[in-house]
Amino acid sequence: MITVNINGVERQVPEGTTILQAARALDVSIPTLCYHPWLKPFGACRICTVQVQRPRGYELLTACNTPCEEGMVIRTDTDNVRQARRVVLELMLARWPNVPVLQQLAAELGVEKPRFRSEFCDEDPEACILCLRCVRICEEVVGASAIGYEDRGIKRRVVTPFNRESEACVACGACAQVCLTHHIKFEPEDYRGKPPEFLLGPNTAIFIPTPQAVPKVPRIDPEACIHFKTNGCQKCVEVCEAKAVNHEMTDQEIEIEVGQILLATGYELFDASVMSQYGYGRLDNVYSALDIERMLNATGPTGGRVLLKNGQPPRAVAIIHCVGSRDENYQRYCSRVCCMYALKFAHLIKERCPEAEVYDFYIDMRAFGKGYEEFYSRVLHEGTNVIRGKVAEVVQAGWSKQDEGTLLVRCEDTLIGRFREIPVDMVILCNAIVPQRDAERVARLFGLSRSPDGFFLERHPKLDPVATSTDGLFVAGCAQGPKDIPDSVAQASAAAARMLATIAKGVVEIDPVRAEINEEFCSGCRVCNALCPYSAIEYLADKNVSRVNSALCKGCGTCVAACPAGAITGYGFNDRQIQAELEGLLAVR
Amino acid sequence: MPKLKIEDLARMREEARRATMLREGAGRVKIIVHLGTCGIAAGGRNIMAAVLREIEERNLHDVLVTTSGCAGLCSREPMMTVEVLGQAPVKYVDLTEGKVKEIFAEHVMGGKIAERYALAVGSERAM
Amino acid sequence: MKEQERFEPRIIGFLCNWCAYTGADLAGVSRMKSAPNVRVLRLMCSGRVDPTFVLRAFQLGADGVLVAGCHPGDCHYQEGNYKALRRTLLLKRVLRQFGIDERRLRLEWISASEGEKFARVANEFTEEIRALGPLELTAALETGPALELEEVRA
Amino acid sequence: MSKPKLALYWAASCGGCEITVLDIEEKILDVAAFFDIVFWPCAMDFKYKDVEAMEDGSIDLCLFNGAIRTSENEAIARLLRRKSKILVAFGSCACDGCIPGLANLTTREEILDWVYRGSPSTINENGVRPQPKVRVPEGELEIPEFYEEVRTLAQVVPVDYFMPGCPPQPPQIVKVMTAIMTGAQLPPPGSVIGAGDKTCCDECGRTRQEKRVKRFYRPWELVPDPDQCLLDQGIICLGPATRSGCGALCVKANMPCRGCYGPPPNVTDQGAKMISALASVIDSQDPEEIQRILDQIPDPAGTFYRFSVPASLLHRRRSAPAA
Amino acid sequence: MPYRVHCMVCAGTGCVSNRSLDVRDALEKELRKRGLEHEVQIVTTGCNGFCAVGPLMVVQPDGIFYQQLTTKDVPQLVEEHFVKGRPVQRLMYTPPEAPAPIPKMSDIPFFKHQRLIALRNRGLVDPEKIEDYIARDGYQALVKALTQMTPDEIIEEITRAGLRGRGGAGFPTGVKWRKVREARGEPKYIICNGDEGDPGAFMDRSIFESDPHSVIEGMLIGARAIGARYGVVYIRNEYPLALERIQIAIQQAREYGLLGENILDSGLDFDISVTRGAGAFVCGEETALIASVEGRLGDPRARPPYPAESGLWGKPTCINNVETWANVPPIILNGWEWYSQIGTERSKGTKVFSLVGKVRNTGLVEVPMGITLRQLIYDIGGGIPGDKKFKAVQTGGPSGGCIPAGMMDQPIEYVAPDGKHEARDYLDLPIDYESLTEVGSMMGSGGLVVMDEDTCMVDVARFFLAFTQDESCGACAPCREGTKLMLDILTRITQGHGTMDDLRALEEIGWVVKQTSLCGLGKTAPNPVLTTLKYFRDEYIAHIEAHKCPAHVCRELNTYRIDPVICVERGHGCGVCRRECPEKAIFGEKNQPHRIDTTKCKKCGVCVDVCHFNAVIVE
Repeated sequence: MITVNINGVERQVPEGTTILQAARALDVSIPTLCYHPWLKPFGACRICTVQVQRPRGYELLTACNTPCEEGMVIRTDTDNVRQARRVVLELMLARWPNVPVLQQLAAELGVEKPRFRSEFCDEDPEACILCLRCVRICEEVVGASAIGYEDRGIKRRVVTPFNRESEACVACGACAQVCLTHHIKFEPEDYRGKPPEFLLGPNTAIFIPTPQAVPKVPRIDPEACIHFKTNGCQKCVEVCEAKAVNHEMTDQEIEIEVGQILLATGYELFDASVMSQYGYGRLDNVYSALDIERMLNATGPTGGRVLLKNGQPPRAVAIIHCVGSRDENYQRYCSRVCCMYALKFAHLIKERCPEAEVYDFYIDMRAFGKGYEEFYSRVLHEGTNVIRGKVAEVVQAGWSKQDEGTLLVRCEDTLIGRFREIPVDMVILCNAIVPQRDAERVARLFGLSRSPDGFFLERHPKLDPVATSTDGLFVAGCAQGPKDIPDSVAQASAAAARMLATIAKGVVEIDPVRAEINEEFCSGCRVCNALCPYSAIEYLADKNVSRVNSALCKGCGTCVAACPAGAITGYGFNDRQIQAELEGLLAVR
Repeated sequence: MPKLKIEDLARMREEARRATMLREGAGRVKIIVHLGTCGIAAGGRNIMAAVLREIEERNLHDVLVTTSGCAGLCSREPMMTVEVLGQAPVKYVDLTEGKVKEIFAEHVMGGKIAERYALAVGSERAM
Repeated sequence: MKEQERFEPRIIGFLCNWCAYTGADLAGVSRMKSAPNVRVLRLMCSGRVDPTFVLRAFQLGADGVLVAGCHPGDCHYQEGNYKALRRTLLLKRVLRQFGIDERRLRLEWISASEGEKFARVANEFTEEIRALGPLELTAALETGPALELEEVRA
Repeated sequence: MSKPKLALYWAASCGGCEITVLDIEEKILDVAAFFDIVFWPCAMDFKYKDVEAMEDGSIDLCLFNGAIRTSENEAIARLLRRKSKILVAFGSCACDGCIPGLANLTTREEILDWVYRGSPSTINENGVRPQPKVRVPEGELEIPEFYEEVRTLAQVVPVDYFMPGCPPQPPQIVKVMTAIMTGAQLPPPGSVIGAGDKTCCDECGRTRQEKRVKRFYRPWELVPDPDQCLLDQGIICLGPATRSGCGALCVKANMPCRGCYGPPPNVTDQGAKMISALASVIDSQDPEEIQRILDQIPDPAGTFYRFSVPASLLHRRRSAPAA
Repeated sequence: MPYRVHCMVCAGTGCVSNRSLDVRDALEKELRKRGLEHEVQIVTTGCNGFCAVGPLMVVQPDGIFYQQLTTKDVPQLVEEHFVKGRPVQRLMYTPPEAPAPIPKMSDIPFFKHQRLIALRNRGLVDPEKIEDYIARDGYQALVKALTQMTPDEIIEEITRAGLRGRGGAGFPTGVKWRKVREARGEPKYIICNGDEGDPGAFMDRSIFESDPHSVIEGMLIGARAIGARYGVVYIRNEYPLALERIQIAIQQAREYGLLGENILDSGLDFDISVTRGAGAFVCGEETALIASVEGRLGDPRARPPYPAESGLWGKPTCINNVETWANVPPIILNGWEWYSQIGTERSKGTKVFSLVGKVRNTGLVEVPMGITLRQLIYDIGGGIPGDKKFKAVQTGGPSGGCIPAGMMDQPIEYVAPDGKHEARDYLDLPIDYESLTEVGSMMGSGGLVVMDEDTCMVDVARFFLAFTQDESCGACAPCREGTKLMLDILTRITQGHGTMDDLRALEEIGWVVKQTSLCGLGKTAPNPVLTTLKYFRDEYIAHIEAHKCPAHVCRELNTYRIDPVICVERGHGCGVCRRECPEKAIFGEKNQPHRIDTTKCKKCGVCVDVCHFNAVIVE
């Protein structure tokens, strides 16, 4: 500890404390501009000048970055100090007269009218006063070092390299946050890399996904969080009282032993951008069904309002059915659910934008469920125009006479037998439901085969739709094929019932046809190990024999035939039985 | 160049000094060969060459050799003046390369003036 | 060659329970006409067919052996039929070295719905074996059977 | 009390089994002491008529090695059967037919043609061939008849015990002889003695992985890893389908097992079982690729039935092989 | 054949630019022509200092000094001097007032009053040959330091000798070495600061050019004393010849094993790398220099921590000026007593000055401390050309100050012993303004610009402030904004729009910039303005109130008039000025007195230049 004297008050401070910290501990006020608690002191503005007594006179030093020395005598209220701060401030005001933070400081220090006016005077109230806090936070805390200086002396400016958008910038907004004069602004208009169909706006690095998220707790997005990029920041850790933020947590793989498995892995939406004629991902205001679900959602980015990209409500909306479904070159099957949610969209858009015109392009309206047909006729009465015809393409209106920004939906109206071209502001595509991208890997994992359309194969399409050929493995919902919510719920409860039935019974019956290895004759040659598709044969290294796990063995007998030592007997079809059958069959001429 | 030891440095210093000592004007004996027009005509150049050869053979480094214009006695050219530091300069006349060898041995090295060839002693001071 | 002395080949058919056997059953149920020469032996999978059975069949007097399993990829046990394919291909090469015409052993993929195919294969195979004539493996050892202990002792 | 009588005979075989009896080194002295060797033509000059002179069943133990190729073999086999209480098929030739048995893959005609005409080193313009009976000035000569096929001992006379191996290993012989000499309880007639119930893999110390073979190698094509199972490395080893007993001698010398100890207990046809096992572990589902892999086995019958053609289900080749 | 004559041809930048190398080539050709190439050796040396009369040559051993040589003089020179042995009078130096030329170099006043320590080998060694340096006791000081002295003894020697930094601050070198030696952290670095950003200063450059090895030997001794492992020579990229010479010297030192591992088997491992300055004046400041060497932006940073504790790469670093390092070997070789006899009680040894401006013998001089300006300007400098009246001298470049003629007899030495400028209270600012220079202390980095009556002090102040303002790094507000505002004020004054408040403003801003700036540049930038305000306040007032520039330098304040008498009598109204005047502001006929219309006159001064008869009068 070292002792210092500030304005006559003796004070013990630990080694290395700066004069500013010591003063603040004694609540002696020292004005600062470029100082910021998060940042290393730099000494750019010199406003925090104080007077330190020297053996032969005094010296004016900046309080923010001068460490206290033993027996240092510091004065913060002498004429020199006031004069120095006033003139420094006048120098800055000469250059940036209208910056509020300077004007406010001027009032404090008693500078009425700035006497000078610099040739480089900048009247902008939000001018950059070169306090360099932004450059320092970007380097010291964020670690991205995306901004720096250009030129020197009076011409020095804070810029990104070559004044172009810097790749290093992780759009964390730290610079905007510490900027004294709000010279740096942070408009979240250019989001970074969020899939369009889920979020229409950027999210901060740590956020609650949606108000109805379960569990409703904030989550860190590793792509946006700058800690993962630069090992810096961690401000959230500091401010969280519950100390609940931990950047080291990663996904954990938990192994649970179960008796039965229900595969309800759901579906994926067909990527409509492949059908370039509809312009998804290329033209503005062409959305997929899920984008619209988000938009219509009250907690969505637009708060439920149907808006175009430019923020205006649409005047005319086109809903196109069977995008990728019932189509030779994409999915041949019907996705079953699109017709009904298309009608739902039509109804909701009519409700939210009464004056908007809604066009619904369908091939066959499939309103098959309970109360569906009634809903369809209600939507018709609400004035939705339904056009029976597969849409050929969606083009930007700008190329033809109508004004810029509207889209033209071209299709063949089969009911009136004429080609039609309808101008709309927004197009909604009802994408097909396709199997999950990893369905192949999951199927192989569970030894499950897949039907030609890629969904999981049920044991029997009519008689046993929720079970699979493997006992104890069940499938429900869209993973087994496109279906809407009522059907999915029905299947789920069926599968659950089936599983509960087995659990209730407590015992699993397996039919007698099994293979078994006689360990007396088996020499552990392991020929059989690789053969079993159900990996029911395991090798016991210590006893140098293989053993069949009777629960998994289906009794196909492949290993029985293959065992070179004849050590495996296949109950029900063992060698002696078959030999006897052969003798029987061939006894008669 | 091998890494230097301290002894090497001292040895190099000696060698180098020999070459550059001349620059500081330090020297024990000063020889002036008179190369006025008449001197040159009388073969002063050979005398100069002879003197320089002598210095080279004896590897001397404290003998200053310089030239001067006509010493005025054209008839007795080629002439040279030998002045040992602190002694009166001696002018030698009607020189030949042989005489130069002798003068060098007796006067420059031996310190004794070779009267038989000398014309005058102390006529002008050069050092 | 008159009707009754005509050579009636004896063919053993190893059929897999899930596809070939069901197919054969379907052929029967659908009243399809197929040669009776194929004497069917049901196994859980074509993978269960052990080359020993085939040789045993020939040794016991069979003139031809048919192995029928599910189409590749359809096997109820995933890969059983592939094993049958590999064993048959290797066994054919050994039969050739033993002087037995490899066409006497035939491997076919018949799915549960291909009753018609089973019938066709059965007829075709019977005619083919008939052309090849009897195998007569069972003829006694060239130099007579082994003596019984008692005969020796007597 | 007279010493039990021991007879050894050497039919169609290489004689290795005769020598292996001596390989039990000093133990032969105990045998000689225990037994009265009454018939051992390979060792000393015994005559057939000596045996004929003996009473039936007077020989207590007869070790008969070699397959039955000629009429002489058959005659002596029947004779010794009649004269011996215990007849042992000693060695692979007697048990399964062994290397001489490979002749069953050709016909008698082809053999004689090749030997007396076809082989490049033979000059026999007028195609002279040996005949069972021939008249010569001194009188009529008779040589044994060369049968159409090779048969194992058990296919000619009933056999009490089988000792497989080519040749049977000295430690096994010692075990058997000691059992007999000490009057231990012998297993039921017809069973295999001098060998284990497991397969060669049981005695082989190499580590074995799950078998997935992409191609087969001939032993000379690569230097196999001494610690890895040879079949894993793509070399055809009949160990899995061969009875244990020899201590996996060949595999310990880094060469694949060829199946000389005959089929393991539950296997009737050693070759068929190996075909089934080997075909199953080929790692391919495409017929063309499978054919390409199988082409890497130049002589399947010879490889899988090297020691057991006569004992196999097909026993011998019937007619000329299909074109 | 041993050489009997050595021609020491000066190859400093000054002479080289005057084509001294062409003279050397001509000399070589001529000697070969005359068959004298084995008798006469030509040696190219570093700068001798007397740049005003370059290209120059000294013929040894006679010591004859030839100057302003041209290739045309060479044949005559060879013929006369080398063949006939008769020095050529015409080519010798004849001081302005002296009757006859002075043949011997040592008799020339420019050289006579000098005392060479840092420049001891200039003109006597070929800088590109290490053997020449070794011949003149080169590296003997290193041998003594390595074998007979411990590091502490070396530091003690330097401290007792009273050697102080020659960079301008004058910090006692011994104290600095002690601090770096005791600081924790390995490896330690020593840096030779050859940035020399002051305009008109070229002391360091000529030390590099004439005797680079003395710097290397100095750094080696410093490394031994401090325990430094690496050395960095930071040299301006604008000194190509000096850069080349120091690199050759370092390479030769490495080849001779004087740099690298286990030097002279003493266990000392030390090597020197060269870093080139990118031309920023601020990089002369030690922390900015370190940033530049580390490849970062050359901005200074707050101190503490001082480089002695955490300098290059965060390790203890000792930064000294080129001249400081060059002084170390002689001190070690001859001992501290010898050194402390030279100079004054507070400033020991000698100082190299670059004498420029309105003085006859411009060049580089090394004089003992305590010499007075009068001796410097008149005895050595040869007085003011055109016998103009001496007005003032500017020392220390943009960080130094202007010393009026009145203080000509004060001895030149360092400022107050603790090396810190004495800070004066703001209150007594206008009256007693001794804050800058205490009486008798006028030392700066070594640039000495002599100014005569024709120099306008306001313009000089503006020139230096413009320099520092442009070179300011712009990181801290006072220096960035203050220097700009002061420059604007000064520019206004030189254009005649200044007010008396401006003077007050200059002093106030100047004081704040000096007190609160982050680094040395800012702290010293106002000095030229503040000293001119102090000693030449009247000139400022003349500019403001009388709108007149006494020295007629500030053009806007001049009024141009043609003297009718001279114009007609001597010039016969020739009308040259009328034709040349770009603004067509001059009227008159042949043989008639011409007149300038002051409304149109843009005061460009062309008429003054073109009039052969000096008829145009500037008030």
